[in-house]
Amino acid sequence: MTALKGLALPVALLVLWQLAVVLSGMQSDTIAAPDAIFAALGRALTEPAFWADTGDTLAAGGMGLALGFGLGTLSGVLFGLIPPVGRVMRVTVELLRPLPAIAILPIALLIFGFGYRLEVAIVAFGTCFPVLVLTEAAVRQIEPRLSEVARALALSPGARVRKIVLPAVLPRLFVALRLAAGIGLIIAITVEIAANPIGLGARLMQASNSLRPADMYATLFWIGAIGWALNWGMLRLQLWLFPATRGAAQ
Amino acid sequence: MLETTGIDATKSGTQEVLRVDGASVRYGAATILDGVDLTLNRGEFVCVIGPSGSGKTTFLRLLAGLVAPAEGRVLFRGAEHRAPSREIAIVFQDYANALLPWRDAEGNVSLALEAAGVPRAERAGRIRALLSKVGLAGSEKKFPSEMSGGMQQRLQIARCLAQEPDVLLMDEPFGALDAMTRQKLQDELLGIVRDSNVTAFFVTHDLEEAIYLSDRIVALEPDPGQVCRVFDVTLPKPRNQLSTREMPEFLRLRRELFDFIERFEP
Amino acid sequence: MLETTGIDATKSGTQEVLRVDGASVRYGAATILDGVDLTLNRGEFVCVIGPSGSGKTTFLRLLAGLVAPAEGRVLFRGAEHRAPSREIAIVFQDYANALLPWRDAEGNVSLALEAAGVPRAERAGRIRALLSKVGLAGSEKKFPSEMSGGMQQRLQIARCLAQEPDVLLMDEPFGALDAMTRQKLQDELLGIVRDSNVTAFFVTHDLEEAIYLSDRIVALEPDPGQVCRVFDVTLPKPRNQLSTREMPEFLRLRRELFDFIERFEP
Amino acid sequence: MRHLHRGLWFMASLALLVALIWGWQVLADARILPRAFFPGPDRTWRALSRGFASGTLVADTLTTLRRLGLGWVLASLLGVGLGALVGTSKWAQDWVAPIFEVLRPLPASAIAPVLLLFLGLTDSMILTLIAFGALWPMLLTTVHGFSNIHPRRKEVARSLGMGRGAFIAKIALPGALPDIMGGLRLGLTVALILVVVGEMITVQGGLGARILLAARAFNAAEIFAGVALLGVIGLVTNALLGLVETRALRWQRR
Amino acid sequence: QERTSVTLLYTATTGFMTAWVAADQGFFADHGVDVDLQLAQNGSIIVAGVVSGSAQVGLPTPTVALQAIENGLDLRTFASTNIFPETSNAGVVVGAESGIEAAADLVGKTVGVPGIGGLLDVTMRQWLISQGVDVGDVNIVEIALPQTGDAIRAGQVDAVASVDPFSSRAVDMGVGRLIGNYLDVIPDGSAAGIFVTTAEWAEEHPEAITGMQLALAEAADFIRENDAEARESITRYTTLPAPVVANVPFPNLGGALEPETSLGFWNRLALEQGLIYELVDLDTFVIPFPTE
Ligand SMILES: Nc1ncnc2c1ncn2[C@@H]1O[C@H](COP(=O)(O)OP(=O)(O)OP(=O)(O)O)[C@@H](O)[C@H]1O
Ligand SMILES: Nc1ncnc2c1ncn2[C@@H]1O[C@H](COP(=O)(O)OP(=O)(O)OP(=O)(O)O)[C@@H](O)[C@H]1O
Ligand SMILES: [Mg+2]
Ligand SMILES: [Mg+2]
Repeated sequence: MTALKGLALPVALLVLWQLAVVLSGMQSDTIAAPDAIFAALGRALTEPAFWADTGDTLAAGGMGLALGFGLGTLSGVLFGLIPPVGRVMRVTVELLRPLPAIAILPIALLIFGFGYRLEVAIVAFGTCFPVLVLTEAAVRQIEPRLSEVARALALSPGARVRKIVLPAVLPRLFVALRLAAGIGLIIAITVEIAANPIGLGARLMQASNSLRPADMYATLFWIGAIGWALNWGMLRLQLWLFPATRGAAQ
Repeated sequence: MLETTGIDATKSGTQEVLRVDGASVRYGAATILDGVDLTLNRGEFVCVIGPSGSGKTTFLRLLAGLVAPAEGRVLFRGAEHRAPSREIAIVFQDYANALLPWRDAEGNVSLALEAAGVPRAERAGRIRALLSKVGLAGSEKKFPSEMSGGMQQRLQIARCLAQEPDVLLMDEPFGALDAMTRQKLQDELLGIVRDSNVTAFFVTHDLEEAIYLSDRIVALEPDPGQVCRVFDVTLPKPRNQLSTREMPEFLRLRRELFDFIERFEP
Repeated sequence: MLETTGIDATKSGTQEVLRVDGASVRYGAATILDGVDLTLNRGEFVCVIGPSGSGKTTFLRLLAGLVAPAEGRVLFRGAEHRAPSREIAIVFQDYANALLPWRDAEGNVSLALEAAGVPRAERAGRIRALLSKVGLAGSEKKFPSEMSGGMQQRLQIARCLAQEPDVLLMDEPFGALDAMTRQKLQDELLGIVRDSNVTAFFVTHDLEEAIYLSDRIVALEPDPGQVCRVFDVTLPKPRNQLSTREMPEFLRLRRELFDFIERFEP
Repeated sequence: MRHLHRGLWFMASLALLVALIWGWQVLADARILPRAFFPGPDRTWRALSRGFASGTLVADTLTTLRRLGLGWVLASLLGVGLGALVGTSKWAQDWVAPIFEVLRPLPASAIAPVLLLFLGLTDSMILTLIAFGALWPMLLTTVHGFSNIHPRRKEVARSLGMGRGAFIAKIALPGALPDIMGGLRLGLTVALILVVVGEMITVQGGLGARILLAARAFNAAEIFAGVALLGVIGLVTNALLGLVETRALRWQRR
Repeated sequence: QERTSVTLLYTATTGFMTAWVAADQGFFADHGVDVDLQLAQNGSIIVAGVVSGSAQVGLPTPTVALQAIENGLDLRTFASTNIFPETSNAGVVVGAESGIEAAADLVGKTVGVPGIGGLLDVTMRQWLISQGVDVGDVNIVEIALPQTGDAIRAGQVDAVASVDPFSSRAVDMGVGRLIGNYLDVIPDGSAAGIFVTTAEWAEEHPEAITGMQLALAEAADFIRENDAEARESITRYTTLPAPVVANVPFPNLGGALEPETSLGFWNRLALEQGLIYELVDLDTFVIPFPTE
């Protein structure tokens, strides 16, 4: 039932779109009607090359995300736990953090060339800093009483991170991961659109360059579907990982 | 083992565990504790009373090493003591925040055992024993959010006992408990202190509780917090909920404490 | 104004405010309260006692309209009552969570006035009066995180009084207070109930407190929670901290309650 | 005392940055980094001062700043507003939230061609791009903040008879503020990225267009100059936001 | 004979068809070079791909390569793809009802180009200058070529410096009209695209370069004789719809580079428009075809 409600609005929009295209009798190199798009998507789904492109984007984006998220959490936890480190790195991080990943593309291209390495590097750069900031904030906001409990029990730094810090920040780390996954996908696709001749972004660009708008929107929809599935999967994971949230209803 | 300020530590005699020397605590510009002195000896039970906001919790945090004195010193076994140690267990006043919401009762007690490096195989048994000691048998799998206030506080006490500390600092630990549970836990606590020769520092606002438990009662005066009187409790041991509370000495002390504290009516 | 179960509400006589009819509360499969009956009349002071985990807090939440009964009904002024109302103020047991940490003391009290639509100009004066009534004059600008436990609880009480409610539901409100502050607030509370004809429902684990305050004491039995006895308190009013507590009737009741509660030793 | 403390840390942090830049210069001088695409700080600085002297860099910076500010404010209002709606309304959660979940992962840069079609090579196209892309962090964190409000506070609101508006304004929003502030910061970062992407797509002035043209001409010093300016813009805007945050979250310090 | 592997970066422009045909028909392989053709998303990244080693050979436009050299990248070129004059429809497309008739009417208007600083852009500017228009009075913006028709219809731009198939399509749709072929300003014989590699790679693989040069010459001959096979290659590499490809006119095929004839015009143009600050030494840049 809930799922149906969720579908209502998107479906209504699609119908409107189809009607608009049909009624205006539009012929264009950049706009296509939903029925043509779904037909194109159906065709693409039977092509091995389409799945290879999907695999490329997911692999490059995934590796970049893993690297960026790993670096981000590690340094975030470190910065949060040992405030002096965070403070000393502050200006450097604040200067590097907002740098648009896409602005370093020209330079990264000269260094890494095309292929996985380029994409992994840029996705890692783009996801690392948001994760760092969120993790550091989450670590700082741990209930101070819990930190005192950890100190009173003289937990080793490792145990402190494993038993107090991580469980306390995990829910927020998950928000960070979901966000970073979204950002990672965006960056991966953007890199592919702008330069890297692999993956779904390149397919999108090729479709647009060779005047196949239906293919272009089909790819766009597919990217949206992937992002959505990613997010959905992570929500499941969260419920499975944190059974302790079940008592929070009271 | 009654009140003594002996500094000399010999095996058989009074053995100094914690000592506060003219310590002051400030938060920003506000002075919360001003020039406090106190010595806690091994196996001794000291209660702290004082009006709300007089600095009892702050005093406890000072002993725990959770706040550093702006002046003076805190010595633990003769050495300056600035960070908490596993030998000193703390029962916090705000129990709700001191428990890990993502661990159930067992898991919360287990935390202390894990910290002490107790092998996994041993833990289960000890956890069960501790939980039943504080009357939580049967609630092993409950998460803090599924427990009543009193149950949460008892869970925190169980975790502190799991630490097998030398010093037990408790901040109004029985504040959320009903009279019966409270009396039962008071006796349980006295037994533990006696058997394992633990030093207990106990914040309470219940005067009768203070008398029943203590070897010594420290009274704090507010604005800024200062030790303004120390009462020695010479009631015989072991104590008994019915007979001890009826002794003339008990009633005398109760009256004395009451008169004392009445001066600070807000 | 003593215990009556009269349903008929006439202006001069006993006037029923809240009524619980055979209500049960469940959390999932667990039955917490089972077939509870109670009637609260206007201006009446009812205390609830019972061992830890017996369902006192749950009972209060039921009266507040915060949980719905799985069976039976709760009536507020004769009408089914399923959602909280501004006329019913609640002092929560976990005061730390019930305050807004981003508002200072003034701001927290102000919240109730804002909700009631009190014009800005009036608020400041009323806030100051309320804060000094609970002994927090001078702490107007402190944030909850800068207050001791007792101060936070008093702040919550001030906010509830600001609501000018018809019914005051309090969950161990004085649990974190020292004896003196506690006695002062007890008298303050009795005065408020008398003057404004408020109905008070008061959860406590302090038997003497229950006797001192009540017109009626409800004792809860655990597993599952049930009203197992009601004690009428016929001590004269106004009450006095010294003389009332020495009356034979007081001592008799105390013994009776104690014997009652002892049955549930965990 | 506390201010002095903070100032010292800031200086230390700045010193670290200077040391890093100096290390870069050393590497560049030693020709360990290829000169053609790794100009040292000296050449970057020269490109910067040349740009400032001619005034074009100032104009581009101001253009980027204006777009960034407008786009970010737009995204914040939308994000926090929609987040509050979804966070407090069962209805919105059922009917509207799913479409957010579908739209969110769409790469903003990929919808740029569609936006171009409807809005042309205009400021409003860049602003819409920013709003669409930077909205999500704020929306997500707001929803998260709202859903993490302690149940006791909801009960307080109910027992005080607060309406939805008062609940949002007095309890939910301030309570979710730490989360929202995090979202605002993140949104600012995303907005900066999208300003650059938008400017690169439209080539309508601004630092993004400048970097793009420099990249096409293989002028590495100018790329670095542009990137350095972007870094400074990010640093300064974030510091301003940080000031607002410490003020707004005063109560959190314990 | 030792074999060399080469990755070759191209964009989907029909001008590059000699390379496609040489690969499809095995001419490269015949000369000991295994060529792997790789599509680049846009022309501006081709040089970067070559410099970073992702590809050994790329097909940029001459102006791009000259700018790269100006900025310290050491490049070599060994062949041209196609040469001017262009056979296909290229031209400034304006709205069908816009009333713009000549270059002078573009003053104060917005003109779209596929890439600012790119070949079409600088040439269009040169055309404007040759028609007596001050370039500063025209607002030049970037648009993607596939949007030629849509952008004009939506009023985003008043004109587009476009090429086929996009310009024909805009005209066929009734959206636009051609007002002149700006590519006319380019002297005949100038290269439209060139085969570029790094100096380092060129020095290490002289025989591979010779091999590719010979293969390209063979491919040009082949295209002149075998129309159908050539169009097949175009369909494969541009992924354009087959009916579109059937109507595409073949470009003027290039091959050997003469420094002054092929690149001299671009060298001076780049200097005049401030893309480079001094003329590039073309004799070092160009590796001539083997003299048989
Ligand atoms: N973080 C803080 N910042 C500023 N003042 C503080 C802070 N913590 C406590 N105080 C102040 O210190 C004084 C003593 O607080 P403390 O918590 O030690 O009192 P207490 O004796 O434990 O009171 P209670 O019995 O109510 O728990 C109070 O006046 C309080 O306002
Ligand atoms: N959210 C919940 N889910 C499951 N069980 C709960 C929940 N909340 C309370 N309980 C259970 O309900 C019972 C009664 O709890 P309640 O908080 O009403 O007790 P109480 O009488 O107020 O105890 P105390 O004096 O310790 O505060 C307890 O056994 C507790 O474990
Ligand atoms: Mg305290
Ligand atoms: Mg309770």
